[in-house]
Order: sequence, then structure tokens, then C-alpha cells
Amino acid sequence: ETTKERILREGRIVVGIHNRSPWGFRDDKTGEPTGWHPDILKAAFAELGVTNLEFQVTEFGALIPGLLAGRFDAVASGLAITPDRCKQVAFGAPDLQAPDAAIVLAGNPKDIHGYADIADDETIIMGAGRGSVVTTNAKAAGVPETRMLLFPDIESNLSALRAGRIDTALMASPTVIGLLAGNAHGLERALPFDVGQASTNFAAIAFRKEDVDLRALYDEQLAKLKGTEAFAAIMGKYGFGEAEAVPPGITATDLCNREP
Amino acid sequence: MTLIDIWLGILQGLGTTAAVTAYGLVFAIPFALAFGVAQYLTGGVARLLVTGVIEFWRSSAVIILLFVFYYALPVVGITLSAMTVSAMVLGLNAGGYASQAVRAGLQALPSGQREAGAALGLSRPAILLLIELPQALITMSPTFVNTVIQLVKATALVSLVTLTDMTFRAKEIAQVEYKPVAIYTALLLAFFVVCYPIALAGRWLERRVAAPGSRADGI
Amino acid sequence: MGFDLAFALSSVPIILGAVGTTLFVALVSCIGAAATGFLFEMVRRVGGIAGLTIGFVIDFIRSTPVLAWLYFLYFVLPFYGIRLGSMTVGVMGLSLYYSGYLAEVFKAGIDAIPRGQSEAARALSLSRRDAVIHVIAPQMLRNIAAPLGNYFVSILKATPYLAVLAVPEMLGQAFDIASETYRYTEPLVVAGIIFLVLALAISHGVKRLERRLLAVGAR
Amino acid sequence: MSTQSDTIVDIQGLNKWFGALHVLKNVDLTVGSGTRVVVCGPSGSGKSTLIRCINGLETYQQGTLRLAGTMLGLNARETAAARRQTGMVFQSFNLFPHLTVLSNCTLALRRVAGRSRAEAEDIAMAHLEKVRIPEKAKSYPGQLSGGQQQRVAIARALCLNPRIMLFDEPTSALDPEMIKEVLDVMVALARDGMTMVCVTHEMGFAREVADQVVFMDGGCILDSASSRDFFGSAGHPRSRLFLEKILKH
Amino acid sequence: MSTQSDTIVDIQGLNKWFGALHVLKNVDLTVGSGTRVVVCGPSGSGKSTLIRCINGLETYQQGTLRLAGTMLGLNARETAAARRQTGMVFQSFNLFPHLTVLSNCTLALRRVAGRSRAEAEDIAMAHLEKVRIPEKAKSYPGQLSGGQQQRVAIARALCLNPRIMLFDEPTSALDPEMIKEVLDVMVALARDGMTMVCVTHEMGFAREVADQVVFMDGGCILDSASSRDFFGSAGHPRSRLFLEKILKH
Ligand SMILES: Nc1ncnc2c1ncn2[C@@H]1O[C@H](COP(=O)(O)OP(=O)(O)OP(=O)(O)O)[C@@H](O)[C@H]1O
Ligand SMILES: Nc1ncnc2c1ncn2[C@@H]1O[C@H](COP(=O)(O)OP(=O)(O)OP(=O)(O)O)[C@@H](O)[C@H]1O
Ligand SMILES: [Mg+2]
Ligand SMILES: [Mg+2]
Repeated sequence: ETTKERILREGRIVVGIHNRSPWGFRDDKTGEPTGWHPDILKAAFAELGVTNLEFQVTEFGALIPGLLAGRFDAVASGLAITPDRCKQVAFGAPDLQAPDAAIVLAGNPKDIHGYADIADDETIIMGAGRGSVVTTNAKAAGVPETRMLLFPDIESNLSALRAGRIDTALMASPTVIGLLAGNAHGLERALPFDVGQASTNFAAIAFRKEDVDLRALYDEQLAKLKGTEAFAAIMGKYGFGEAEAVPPGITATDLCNREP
Repeated sequence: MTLIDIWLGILQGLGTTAAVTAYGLVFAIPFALAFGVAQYLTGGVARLLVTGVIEFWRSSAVIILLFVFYYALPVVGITLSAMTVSAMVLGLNAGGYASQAVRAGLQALPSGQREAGAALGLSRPAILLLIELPQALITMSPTFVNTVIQLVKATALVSLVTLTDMTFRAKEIAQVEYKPVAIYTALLLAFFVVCYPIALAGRWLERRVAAPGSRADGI
Repeated sequence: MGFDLAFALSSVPIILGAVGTTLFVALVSCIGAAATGFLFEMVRRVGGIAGLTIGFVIDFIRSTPVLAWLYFLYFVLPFYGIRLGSMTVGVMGLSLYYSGYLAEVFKAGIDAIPRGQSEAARALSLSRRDAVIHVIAPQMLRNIAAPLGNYFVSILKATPYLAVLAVPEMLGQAFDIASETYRYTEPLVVAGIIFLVLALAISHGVKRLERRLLAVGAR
Repeated sequence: MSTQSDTIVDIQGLNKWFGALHVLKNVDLTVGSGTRVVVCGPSGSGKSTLIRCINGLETYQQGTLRLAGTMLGLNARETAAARRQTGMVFQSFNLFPHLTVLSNCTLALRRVAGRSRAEAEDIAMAHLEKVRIPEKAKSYPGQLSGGQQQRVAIARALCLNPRIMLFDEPTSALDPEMIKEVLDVMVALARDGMTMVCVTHEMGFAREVADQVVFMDGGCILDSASSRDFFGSAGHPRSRLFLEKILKH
Repeated sequence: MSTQSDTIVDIQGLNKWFGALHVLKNVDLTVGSGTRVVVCGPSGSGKSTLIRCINGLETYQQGTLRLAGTMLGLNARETAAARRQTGMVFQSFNLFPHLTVLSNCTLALRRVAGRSRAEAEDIAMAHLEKVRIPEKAKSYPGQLSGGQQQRVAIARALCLNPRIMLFDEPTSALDPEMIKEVLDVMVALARDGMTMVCVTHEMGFAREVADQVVFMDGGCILDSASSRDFFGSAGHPRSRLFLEKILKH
């Protein structure tokens, strides 16, 4: 019995999230797991009778190991598609465009509007998630490592920004949108933000490599879902618009083969 | 959200914290007793083996053990639940520490106690069970209490293996409610209200243990 | 996801690159914790309001997890105008946290010295300071070598927590390699082994020190 | 008082080493039933070691040691059985601090002799009365004075009804006033005909009850004489010197 | 030997409580320069407490205690200065186990008297010779016998050149053979005219050197008499009973 067959038979899928708004998190009011990827997954599988989504909440660093260890059937927590990750897991079709974005204190006191600004101003300290794609992009844009503080999670980044330990926190734009939709008073997104040469990231749900059939099924369902009212509603729910929509023709395979 | 709301929100993770602690003790106590006694009684190669097992659990970094047991072992076909892995790793780590207390407690007993038992014709197991262990456990009880506190606090790591404990709750609240001062203060207070009574109990025990007639003075 | 030995070996040099930071942080924290702990214990022994307050501070520290302290010092203090570097906060946090435990160790070590020793010092008219330096402290050190060593190992094992403060220590490096390559087991196992080796080296060093301390004037 | 009809302890050519240290050198000693032997000698001379060999707390390397006819040290079970014939009283009492006086006395009765709780308590109370301390049965050792503790230790040893009592400096950890209350109990035991080997420096006691006084130095028995001869002018010069020192002050 | 020209210790109506326990009751005692006082009495009678009050190791609640003219307990600095006039020797020696014999003796000389290392060592060696143990100067206390340790403790106390030596059961933790070597040193000190207050049950010593014998019970001084009167037939019935008990065995 493959994972796909088991999921269809039981009507249940185990999903790993790392508790990150808006990607996949527990709604503090209802206590129910929710978020962009869980909603997509729910919508995609609903008509197949898979209505029972069981969520496992863990740390970001444990998501892929957990998937590979069979602790979850899928990771629905905002993983970006990168060639390195493609060696470990199989990504479903990209569902969201995630350009790098910057959060700053309200009023943008250091006037940050791109990687170049950060690289040029010696006094700016930048924060980012440990091992996140933005660090690679920032380095490529000439930001020295001595002016980068890497934190294990988003809270630490925001706490550090608030505490004045960093001047800006770099993360994917959907994350920024999600954060600012909440109660992050006194913070704002640095707009516009010029990422320079950096290529845009695309997020997707990840499966195990051996579950080819499961991924195929998901891709099929997602294709049907895209363009529907329901999909647009989910986009709207999290405040995503045109800038975040995936342009047609971009596939996971292409992204996997992209030069790093 | 006020400080109180945040604090109550963090306390929602108390169930997990308490469960991991209680289940962890199920590992810690037998391990501490069995291996502490074994280290006390054995010699030579056997003692090296016992010491090796104790040192493995005691000296390894807990966070790494959690990770390996939860995410690496299923690859070789051993799948344990998150609760079991947490309780086992944290419990045996604490048990490793406590085993040293058990051994030290046994070694610290005047040899006259064992000899008096032998002179009365008691067998070695009877001496251990009826004379040595009861006394060692009494003297070591404050250390055990401290081990419980350490176990409670170590649960701050179990979010790595998908459990929602108090520290994880703090981080969850941190994403909806952006107030670092309130959240981290509340987190300190949340642990404090759980652990402080245990610490007080430990102090009380310490005073009891040091009570009448048992205090060696002078030589 | 099998274990790729070649990959594991390739990660060794990178992880070892951070061993300096880890050892530095651990060493400075050990010294800081021992000094603060000793001071705490001395104040507690004097008693009075200061002694009671410090006694409560010690219990408070012991009742809360180190992670919460690090968060607190790093993210909350700046709101009150105190902004310290992450290395400073890390060392301060570990020192403060473990000083609570070491104060307890010192207490036990001093309590275990026969009362006659401090009385003899007083009878010889030694000042309190001289008695502590020349009579109490050296003997306390012999009593506490083993538990002190345990806590030094604990401090070493606590350095990974500094990852939350963006201190580039060993486990953080391992996680960096992991998140770049998405292979977790190998770097973590490598880091785990290095930690274990360092921990065992410390334990061994402490045992030798203990033996030498005990050899002085032994019967 | 009683006849030396049969031999309880029979030691021939006993040698014992602690590592390289030769602590007992060719020791010969026989103790007949009903005899009272006092062992004395300077510190480190091997007195404790000798008495601990007699009840099997120490092993030995050469020679033979027969206790009530059984060779000690050959067979663990026989050694254990023979040891039950002895009652040992230590210098530092070694009562079990976590048990009441009564439980201290009944422990071996119940675990070793297999008596019921009621039986054991009856026996124990009888012996506590013998040492004149029945009212402390429910107390813990830490609540008693040194002399009381030592009397309980004697009662505890008597409970198993030993054929021989071994005492290792039973009064040297006691306050001067309490020494007498313990010695009085021991004298009474001797008068009842109990066989005893007693390491002590209480020469008054030795003079009063000992049939034989043994003087040890450096692991050897230098002198072994009747009490009268020992305290008379005969004997080894070393034992004379020792006696002088401890009687002088 | 020396005249009782001036008073070193002058205690009037001393009362001390440990919590609710009244351990010293209206104690009066004067010790003149060059006098030897022996204090005896049953365990718990307050002997140690009294002697510890004399050198300020214990505080008291009522009465006056003058040491070499200074009221103890009024002023911390004066108390400390007065305490330097006393040398104390404890039952359990209380040598510092981590220091050599020589360092045990020089510690206070260097830290309190402010002597240089060389000076301190000369003084210490002189006193170690006085107690006949100079060859052990480089040993650690753990390597010495009990008697040797106690002699070192006496030398250590003598180093600060005290006007009065206080002894609290200096021989009761010793093996019988070693008691004599320590008593001999104490007798020699007494013959040199050292003022001494000594808690001991060595009645031979008391008879030989004491000018005055004090008997305590229940925190009171029941008897305070010249040595001759005390060992004669006079005195309090309680002290007679006590003497009987400890002299009998
Ligand atoms: N367990 C042991 N290991 C090594 N040496 C020992 C041990 N027990 C005793 N000894 C040594 O054996 C010798 C004889 O010791 P023993 O205790 O029999 O002397 P003792 O005559 O009883 O002296 P004391 O009057 O001090 O009790 C001493 O030199 C002692 O140090
Ligand atoms: N620190 C203390 N706290 C409370 N009670 C004490 C303290 N020290 C002594 N006592 C009590 O005070 C009383 C007198 O004690 P002290 O030590 O002076 O007696 P002692 O005559 O020296 O007896 P011993 O011959 O046993 O040494 C005893 O009842 C003792 O229990
Ligand atoms: Mg002995
Ligand atoms: Mg006393």
C-alpha cells in the first residue's frame, strides 16, 4: 500500500507545520491549525474525501527530517523550492511567489529600500533566519556576514528588531504580510524593496520522493483548484494579491533545475 | 492581551510539561536506582559498562538525542511516539544525574552500617535493601527533588519533537501578540510558579534530612 | 536517509571551526558562574535581609529555564536601555543561571566541612576573609570537585542555547550545514560526538583534579 | 565460672595481609566455651582485624580459623551459618539510624532467623530489658545517648542467641560517665557465663572478668596469659611498657 | 609556681541560652594569671559552652565576662583583640587538613600577627620543638597519629603567644597510649607557668597540676575547690557521685 492509497482509504493525511504565520500555524482563538498551505491542502484534497488533516507542529529545522522519517506525509509550511531541497524531497507545483521583503521599524528610520542600501550603509545590521534563502541573496548582494545576525526563528528576528539589535529583518514577502496583518504595531514593510539580482522564491507543499503518486494526485487537484473562486478566497484571506500569484508556466521541475 | 492573559495562555502548555515530567520520571527513577546501585556494587569491566551507559545519557546534549531518537531512528524502523521519545531522553538524562546521587549516597554511608548488617547474618541483597538504600535515599532525597525541577525545565526542548509545552506556547503567542517584555516575563513566571513549590519542598526535605541526631559534628 | 559517512566527515572541519567559540563561552561562563555563585553563597551565609533576598534569587533562578533567561536578557533588557552584545548576554545568562546552582554546590561543600574548622580559624583570630580564603575555600574545593565538574559539563552542554542570540557556536554551525544541505542527521551526530568528547574530557580532567586535591594530606 | 568443656574459636597460624601490609602474623588463639578473653595492644596492632576475622567480616590468607567447629572462609554458606553463632558489638555502635530501637533488634530475627513479628518483638523486648532500656524501644538511635546506643547494640547482638559475643572497643567512643553503664551490662553478661572476646583498654574490666588477657603488637600476639599473670609482674617487656602508659595517667 | 597577681578571666553571673535551653546559669569564675583550672562534669553540663564563651566563640545573654580586662561581646574589635590573648585546643584537634603542620602553625602568625614568612617559621619551629614534633613540620595532619595531631594543635595555639590556654577535652579523642604524650606536654606547659583552663576527665592530670577544680552540672557550677579539697572528701554530693563513677572502672 502506498502512502497515497493509505491516505485515500483512511481519509486522513498527517501534515507537518512549523507554526509560522501565514504559512501554517495554530489559530490561537480556535486552537485549530490553519494557514496558507494547510488551507490549500484542505481545498485540494476535500473532494477526494480526505477531510481529516492531522497536524504535527514542530521546529523549522525538523520539518524535512520529520517528513523523511515518515513522521508526516507532507510538509505544508511554506518551504521554498531550492535545488538543494529538491535533492531531499519532492515538491508539488508552486503555489505562491515569495520575493524577499524587509521589515523595519515604523517610519523606516534607516531608509532601507533594497539589498544595495544595506550593503552600502556600514551602520545597518541585518537580521534573517538561520539557513534561510534571504541570507544567500543578501550575501550575493554584498552584505558582509559581520553585519548579519542569524536567528533560529522569526520571533527572535522581530524581538531583535524591536530591541534595536538589528535595523531590518529580511524574510519572504508572504511572511511579512502575515506578520503585519497581526499585531506587529510599530513595524512596517520597507516598500519598495529592490532585491537586485536575486531571483524570486516559490513556495510549495513537499512530499517524500518515493510518494510519486501522491504528488501527482496533488498536482492534479491543485491545477483544478487554481483559478477557482475558492483559491482566490484563500489568497484574499491572507492578504495576498497579484504580486504573490505564481505566473503561468513555472513548474517545480524548472525551479529544481535552476542554477543556485 | 494583558500579562495575565499571556501568562494563562502559556500555562496551557502546562499539561504537556507535566505529562513529560511525570512520564520522564518513569524512566528516570528506575534508571537512577538500577544504575546507581550497579555502579556501587560492580567492579572491573562490568563497572566500566555501567559507567559507559550512565555517561552516555548524562553527558550527551539532550537536544541532539531528542533529534536523533525522533527523526533518525524511524529510518532504521524504530518509530517511537513524540511523548515517549521526550520522556525517555529527558528522563534518562535526569536519571543519569540522579544515579550519581544514588551511588554517592551509598558510598557515603559509614562502612560500619554494612558490616553491622553482615555481622547480624543478613544477606548482601537484604543489607542493600533494608539498610543501605533506605538511608541513602533519605540523604539523597533533596537531590532527587532538584532532578525533578531540572526535568520540568528541560521540557522547554520538546517542541522540537512536535509537543506543545509552555515555552512553545510562549512562542506561539509571540506571533499573534507582539510583546516581548510581557511574553518573556510571563514565561519566567510560568516556570517559577511550577518549580518554586518543588524547590521549597526540596529545601524542606533538606532540613528534615539534616535533622536530629544525624548531623555529624567535628571529626 | 541513510547515514552518509563521507558527508559527515566533510562537515567535521566546519563544525570544529566553531569549537573555539563554544569553549570560550563555556570557559568564561564557568568562571563567571563560579564567582557569582560563590559571592551569592557568601552573602546568603551572612543572613539578614541581604541573605534572604539572595536566597530567594537563587531559588528563582533555579526555578526557571536558562532559555527563558537568555530571551529575557537579550530581548527585554534593551527596552530598559541596556543593550549588550549577544556574546556578552550569552555569557552573562549562562553565568547568572548556573550561579544559582553553583551557590547550592558551594553551600553543600561548606556545610560538609566540620564546624571545628571555622571555629579553629576564629580561635586563631583569623579575620572572616582570611578564614574563607585560607581555611574554608581550599577545603570546600576538595568537597565539591565532582559536582562542580558536573556543572561545568552542563554549562558546556548549554552553549547551544546561545543560538537564539545568534552566537555562532557549534550546534548552530551544525544546523547551518543542515539547513543548507537538508541533511540533518550527519552534522548533528558529528556535533553530538564532539560535545560528548569535550564533556568526557572535562569529566576526566575534574576526576584527576579531584584525586590530586584529595591526595594532599590524605591518610 | 563455667568449664572450658568445648572450644568455640580455634585459630591456628593465622596470617592476613592488606595488600602489602602484613597485619596478622602467625596468630594462634583458642577460646573455650564460657571463657572471657580480653585483647589489648597499641593502635594499629591488628586487634580489630583479628576480631573481624573471627566473625568472617574479613578474609584471611593463611592458617585455619574454626568457629564452633566450622572452618571459616571455605564455603560461603557454611561461613554464613557459623557467623550466626557470633554477636558483634562495634566501637561506633553502628545502629541503623532509620529504624527504631525495636526494629534494630528484630530485623535479623525476622530476616535471618525467620521469626514472626510477634515472636521477634518478644525476644527483642526481653533483651532490651536485660540491658535495662526497654522504655526506649520506640525511640530512634539518634534520640539516645551514646551509652544507651551501645546497650541497644549489645541487645541487638544478643537477640540471635549467639554462642560467643565479640566486642571491639565498645566503650571507647563513650563519655566517661556512660562507660560505666555499658561495662556494667558486660559484666552481667560475663557473670551469666557468656563466652566473650573483647578488645578493650578498660583494665579495670579486664581485671574483673577476664579469664585470659591477650596483648598484641605489630600483628603478633606477644603475650597471652591469665588475668592474674598479666597484671602481675610476668610477661613480655612490650606489654609491660604498654600497661604502664595506659595505667599511669 | 607563679603568683596570682592579676586576673585574666573574670566571669560574673554569666547566663546563656540556646533558644529556650538555659545552658549556663549564673556562672561565676575568676582565673588568675598562672593558675591552672580543671573543669569537669557530666556530658551536656555546659563545660564546652563555658570555655567557648571565654574566647568569644559563643555569645552570652546576661552577666559579664572580662578577658584580660576587656569586656567581651561589647565591641567586635575589642573582642577580637582580647581573643588573641587566648589559645584554644579542641577535642577533635581541628587542624587544617590541606596545610602542612608548619603552615598550620604559621597561618595566624602571618595573617594576624603580621609576621614575615621567615619569622613565622622560626617561631613555629620553636613551638613544634617544645611539643617534641619538629620532624613532622612538612607532613600533613592526615599523616600523623592522633597524639601527634593534638600536639601540633597545642603548638599552633601557642604560636600567637597567648596569656591563657583553653583546652576542651584535649585527650578524649585519642588512643589510650597517645593520651600520655599529650598530657605530658600539657604538664610541661603547666610547669612553665602557663595559665590554663582545661575541660578534662583525666583525674590523674587534674590531681597533678590543677590549682582549682570546677564541677559543673546542668549549667551550674556546683563545686569549685582546690584540687586537694576536691579529691578529698569535701564537696557537693553530685560531684562525689560523678567522681565515683569515672574513677571506679
Ligand atoms: N581495610 C583496610 N585496608 C588496608 N589496611 C587496613 C585496613 N583495615 C586496617 N588496616 C591496617 O591494618 C593494621 C591493623 O589495623 P586494626 O584496625 O586491626 O588495628 P587495631 O589494633 O584495631 O587498632 P585501633 O586500636 O586503632 O583500632 C593497621 O595498620 C591498619 O592501618
Ligand atoms: N549550638 C548549639 N545549639 C543548641 N544547643 C546546644 C548547642 N551547643 C550545645 N548545646 C546544648 O547545650 C548544652 C551544653 O552543651 P556543652 O557542649 O557545653 O556540654 P559539655 O558539658 O561540653 O558536654 P560534653 O561533655 O558532651 O562535651 C547541651 O545540652 C547541648 O545539647
Ligand atoms: Mg580497632
Ligand atoms: Mg564538650
